[in-house]
Amino acid sequence: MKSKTEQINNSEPVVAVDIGGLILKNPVMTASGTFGYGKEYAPYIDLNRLGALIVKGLSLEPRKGNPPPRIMETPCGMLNAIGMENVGVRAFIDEKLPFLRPFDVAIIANIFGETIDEYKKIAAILSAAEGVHGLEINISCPNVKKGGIAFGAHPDTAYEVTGGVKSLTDLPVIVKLTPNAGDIAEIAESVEAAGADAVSLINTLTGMSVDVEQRVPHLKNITGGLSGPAIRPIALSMVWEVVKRVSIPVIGVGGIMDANDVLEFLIVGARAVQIGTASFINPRATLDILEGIDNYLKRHHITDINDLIGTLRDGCPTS
Amino acid sequence: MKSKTEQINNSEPVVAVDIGGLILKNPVMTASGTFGYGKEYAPYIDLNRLGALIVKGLSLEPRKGNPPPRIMETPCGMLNAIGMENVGVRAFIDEKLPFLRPFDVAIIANIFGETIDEYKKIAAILSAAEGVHGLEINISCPNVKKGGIAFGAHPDTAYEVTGGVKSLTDLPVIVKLTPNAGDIAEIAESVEAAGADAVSLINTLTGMSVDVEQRVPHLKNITGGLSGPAIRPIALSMVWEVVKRVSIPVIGVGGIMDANDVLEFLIVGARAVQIGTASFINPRATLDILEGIDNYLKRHHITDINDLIGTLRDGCPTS
Amino acid sequence: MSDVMSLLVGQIVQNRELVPRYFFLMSVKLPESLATPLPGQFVMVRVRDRRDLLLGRPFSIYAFARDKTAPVIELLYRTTGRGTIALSRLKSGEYLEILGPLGHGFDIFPEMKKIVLLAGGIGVVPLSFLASHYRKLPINDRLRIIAYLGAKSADHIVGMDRLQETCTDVKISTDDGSSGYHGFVTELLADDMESYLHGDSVIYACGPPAMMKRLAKLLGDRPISCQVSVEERMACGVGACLGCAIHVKAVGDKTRYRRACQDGPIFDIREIIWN
Amino acid sequence: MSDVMSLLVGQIVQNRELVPRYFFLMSVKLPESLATPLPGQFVMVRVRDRRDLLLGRPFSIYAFARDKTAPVIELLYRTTGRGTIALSRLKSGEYLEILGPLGHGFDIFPEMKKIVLLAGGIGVVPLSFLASHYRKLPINDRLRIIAYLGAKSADHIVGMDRLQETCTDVKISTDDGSSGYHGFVTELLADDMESYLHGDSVIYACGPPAMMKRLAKLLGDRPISCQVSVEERMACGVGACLGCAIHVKAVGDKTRYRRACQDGPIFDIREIIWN
Ligand SMILES: Cc1cc2nc3c(=O)[nH]c(=O)nc-3n(C[C@H](O)[C@H](O)[C@H](O)COP(=O)(O)OP(=O)(O)OC[C@H]3O[C@@H](n4cnc5c(N)ncnc54)[C@H](O)[C@@H]3O)c2cc1C
Ligand SMILES: Cc1cc2nc3c(=O)[nH]c(=O)nc-3n(C[C@H](O)[C@H](O)[C@H](O)COP(=O)(O)OP(=O)(O)OC[C@H]3O[C@@H](n4cnc5c(N)ncnc54)[C@H](O)[C@@H]3O)c2cc1C
Ligand SMILES: Cc1cc2nc3c(=O)[nH]c(=O)nc-3n(C[C@H](O)[C@H](O)[C@H](O)COP(=O)(O)O)c2cc1C
Ligand SMILES: Cc1cc2nc3c(=O)[nH]c(=O)nc-3n(C[C@H](O)[C@H](O)[C@H](O)COP(=O)(O)O)c2cc1C
Ligand code: FES
Ligand code: FES
Repeated sequence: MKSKTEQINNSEPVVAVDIGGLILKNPVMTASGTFGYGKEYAPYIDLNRLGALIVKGLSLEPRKGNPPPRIMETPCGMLNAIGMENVGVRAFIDEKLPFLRPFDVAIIANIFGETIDEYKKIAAILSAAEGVHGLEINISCPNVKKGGIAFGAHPDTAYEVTGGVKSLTDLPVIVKLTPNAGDIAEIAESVEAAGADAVSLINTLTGMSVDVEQRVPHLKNITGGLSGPAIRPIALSMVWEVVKRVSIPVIGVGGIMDANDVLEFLIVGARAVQIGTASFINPRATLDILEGIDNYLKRHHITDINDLIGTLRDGCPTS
Repeated sequence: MKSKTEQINNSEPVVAVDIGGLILKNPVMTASGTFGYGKEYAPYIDLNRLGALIVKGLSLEPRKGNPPPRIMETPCGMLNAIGMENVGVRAFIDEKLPFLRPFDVAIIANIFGETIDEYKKIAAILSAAEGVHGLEINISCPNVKKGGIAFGAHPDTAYEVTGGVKSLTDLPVIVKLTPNAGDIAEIAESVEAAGADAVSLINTLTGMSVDVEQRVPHLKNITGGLSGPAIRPIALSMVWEVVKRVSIPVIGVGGIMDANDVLEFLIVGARAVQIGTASFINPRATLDILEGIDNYLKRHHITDINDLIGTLRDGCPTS
Repeated sequence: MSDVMSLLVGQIVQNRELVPRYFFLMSVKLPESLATPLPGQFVMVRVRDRRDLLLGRPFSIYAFARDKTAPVIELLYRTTGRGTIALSRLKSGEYLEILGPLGHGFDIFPEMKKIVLLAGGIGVVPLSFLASHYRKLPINDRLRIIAYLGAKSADHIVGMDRLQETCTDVKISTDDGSSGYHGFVTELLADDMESYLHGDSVIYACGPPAMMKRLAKLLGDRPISCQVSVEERMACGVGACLGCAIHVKAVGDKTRYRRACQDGPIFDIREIIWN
Repeated sequence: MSDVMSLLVGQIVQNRELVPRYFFLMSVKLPESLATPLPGQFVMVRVRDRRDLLLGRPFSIYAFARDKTAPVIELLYRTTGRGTIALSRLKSGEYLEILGPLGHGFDIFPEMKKIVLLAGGIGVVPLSFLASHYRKLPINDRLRIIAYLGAKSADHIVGMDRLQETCTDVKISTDDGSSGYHGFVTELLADDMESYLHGDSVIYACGPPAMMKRLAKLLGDRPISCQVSVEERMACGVGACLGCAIHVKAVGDKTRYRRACQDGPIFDIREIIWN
């Protein structure tokens, strides 16, 4: 027995996961908007070691973004209202993608539009580009044609965007869900029906903070998106709701700071995770997390991470 | 000029507010479920100094509550799944209310039921009791007749409960809104139309946390309600949304720890606030907050707190 | 207002590592307004300004003294998570927020001749305070205090020194046999049980749930009373949040929940439903 | 892997109150792998284990030395909110998380004869480091460094001692006239402006937005270049989050945002749109 244990301890556990046909080396991705276009963090970590690299959200045309202040710290969290600043999909392909191509890492482009047509155009452009391995559709953005309510707020619009993008690409399509909708699991079911290969959740929660001395919002945009450890319990419970309702892979996002947090998501049923705000605090967060996961798997004699996913037991901790 | 400033500095600012006809000494209430039946905190603070005291949620019959563990700490927050344990409305009147009657403080009973009929019965019983000054309806509870979806999740069920209670009581009725609904402002409009005298928000957000060593949820109930500073930015932005849509008073709840936090809610437009989790951390939190508000009003030469409410300016902080 | 209870600011006098990265002994100086704690009572402890460690952590009182300058309480704690690790890093001179003493203490039976203490690991804390309390009673002369102290292994035994000062006898057991009896501390007690069933003894216990459950089984309905100090997660510590539910027997076949903080943390072992 | 940058753990050597509850001087010992910082560069500083103070706080580097044992950086900071107050409470021996040096430093013009520094309050920090950098250049002999230092009042003047060591002349202004010139520091500079317009001078400035705006107006299109260090809230410090947007002029009439962290924090004053 002892020699077997030792053997397990010495061999590296399998950590590869399958996200709708896209095989990732490991389940740790960077969250869109928190890792720039990849290059910004290249001096800090070996990008080859990531499960996937998701870039800043791309629109059809370049966007200038919101006036500052754009961010504010809150208890165990932060608000941001970047306003979707990005170089636009074409400049991304011409100026940013060449840097990323040599890396042996799955590159996933996060995209958003104001109309379904825009989403489709961006998807088509990216599908024709070499070196993009998947698309993540951000449906938290306001649908200008439907009175500015987010695509992700209603099952029907979420269905339409997903179907529209799927019809134009062969790349695996992840749909990123917003927590600011009523029943997130309902939206998840709807995008699954529309052909989504996976869902990722959660995007930021709408939040606000005020400078009481000057009686002005801390953000010029008044409200912003809340991220960071503060939202982790909410993200985890939403992932738990969604895994019970869909059969496509679910990617957990929200407030993950360390390996322990990742394990919570995996145990609840997430197939992979995204690390957002944590990279700001520690550029090496993703890799530190990978090491932590590895230690855990070895300590628990789990030889394949897929055997851990969705293994939440009933009952309560015994101490 | 100087003498006038001094005069203002020396006289006590007016802090009384009007919540649907109920005049509160000051805008600081205790949040339901976080202050017991009042007696628990009587050794720590002079209850007479509170704006209002909202007691633990009451049901028609006594409720045993959930099995433990019922609580867990999360980053800058806590999860609870008390399971609505309470003595029941009749025992409240017989055993708890007599202790509270001698105090010169507005007593508000928080109530919940599984059917509209239950809400109405509780409201009728409390309205006949001496010493209850207002009702707060918790509509976050599952409606057993409609498949267990919370009354507060849909404008129509929220309307029905509110209307039902209003038809049976002359007491001011506050409807407490849940953040786990899609569009909280829509629900607010609906309960306003049904005759609510005020709305309070937010109740806790659904959250979860997992013990990764044992792979079990930290709460026996699996999910629980998230409260504490972590949720403050979310609560504040929801209050901001709601004040723009209704004309009845809005009561801000969620993550308030100190006077600064209260001022954020007032400036955004809340007429009053409720202090929840903060009382656990410091039993005197409500009174410390009152002192902080007083200092602020004096420092800013505001003679009546009502002149501060809803005075958020556009623009951004200058430094 | 001096009889109104409130959150106190305590200053750390000493915070010493007893067993490396495991057990720590802390003494905290508190304001005069601190009520004199009874054995079995606890305090909620918070690190100042740490909003991330939101809730107070409950700790039994290990010792209390009202020295010339101010009241001082001692805590003996084990580092298990973020809160206790943060505590263990604090240095003397730093400040804590302390609420308490809270809950009910152990019932004291001055008519008894033998006081039996059963401690599992860190469970020694309230029992050690209790032993010194009994020693200060006028009945001291005829009082035998016998302590049974269980630990994982020899290097995890904590609280021995004090017990040896106050107890007539201290018996040790370790799970791995590295010191004293090899096995569970309840088995050690079981061997002596007969001698405590003559109406002149009372048992006080504190330890992990598994130990408590064994003890409950061992006692059954033998004629001896037994009080235990229980642990459950707490938010308020004062009975308001209902977070710290303990499953107990009620009238007839019924069961109900009681609050570990306000209705406890001391209960009759036979009241509790161990699961 | 030694040329890979990473989050460093620094140990506080000293954390001294210069002006009570207002200005603090901290020196931090860092690992050998710290890249040599340039004047104008900054670091993101975090208190370890403080999840409530989630984001790093940006601070300009005040001084740098690579002593026998390890590199040491000095920070000079003002307590304004939760983060800086938490920093001010740390004692020597405690640990910090430090990311940096980040951003671009000031451009150095070795051909210039007069280096003009305009500092408002805590804005002295990067300028003081810059002055000592210029003094170490071989051109030192013919170099005049003139510092204009503005503060609220005499007791809020900070950084004087170092400037007096490195500068040819240090001119003071206070808003209340309690020391030096009575008025804004930009007015003090305005009086001397003519003497700097002969192509042999460069202005470096750092201070509150109001000062910067006045300076921009004062300079207009006079023939002198001016570099400023700007402040904006930051999350990542490395150019990834786009949180630290600075409004700048772009081609034609257009404007755009640049990142204070990665594209700055040093900018040409004429590039920035002050509002
Ligand atoms: C009445 C009482 C007396 C106690 N006396 C002592 C003592 O004298 N010495 C000692 O070392 N420990 C004692 N404990 C246990 C101590 O409270 C926990 O070890 C401590 O709260 C763990 O905090 P943490 O942040 O390190 O752990 P984490 O697991 O990170 O804490 C997370 C949350 O769970 C709670 N929690 C975790 N474990 C326990 C536990 N066993 N009991 C209650 N809450 C828990 C914490 O308070 C916190 O809210 C006592 C508990 C109770 C209820
Ligand atoms: C490049 C750069 C260099 C700086 N150098 C120095 C220096 O040498 N000495 C010094 O005292 N200060 C310096 N500052 C300002 C310093 O970063 C802030 O005073 C500090 O972040 C305030 O943190 P806080 O938690 O005390 O304040 P809070 O107001 O509680 O902070 C809340 C949030 O706002 C941010 N914030 C608040 N004020 C500022 C500000 N003025 N600039 C940027 N972010 C802010 C904080 O980082 C935090 O994320 C510099 C800022 C920048 C951008
Ligand atoms: C500064 C910032 C920018 C973001 N930009 C995007 C974006 O462009 N597209 C997107 O889908 N999500 C964006 N997000 C959301 C994150 O990808 C992630 O869903 C969220 O931050 C929650 O994860 P975290 O708590 O780990 O940060 C952004 C988040 C932050 C903090
Ligand atoms: C332990 C606990 C019990 C609660 N019980 C109730 C309740 O019975 N009825 C209710 O309407 N809200 C209840 N709440 C919600 C609070 O009243 C409040 O809305 C929420 O905690 C957010 O405020 P906070 O962040 O200040 O705690 C409870 C909250 C907690 C933490
Ligand atoms: S801890 Fe709140 S009731 Fe016991
Ligand atoms: S701070 Fe993140 S881009 Fe500048």
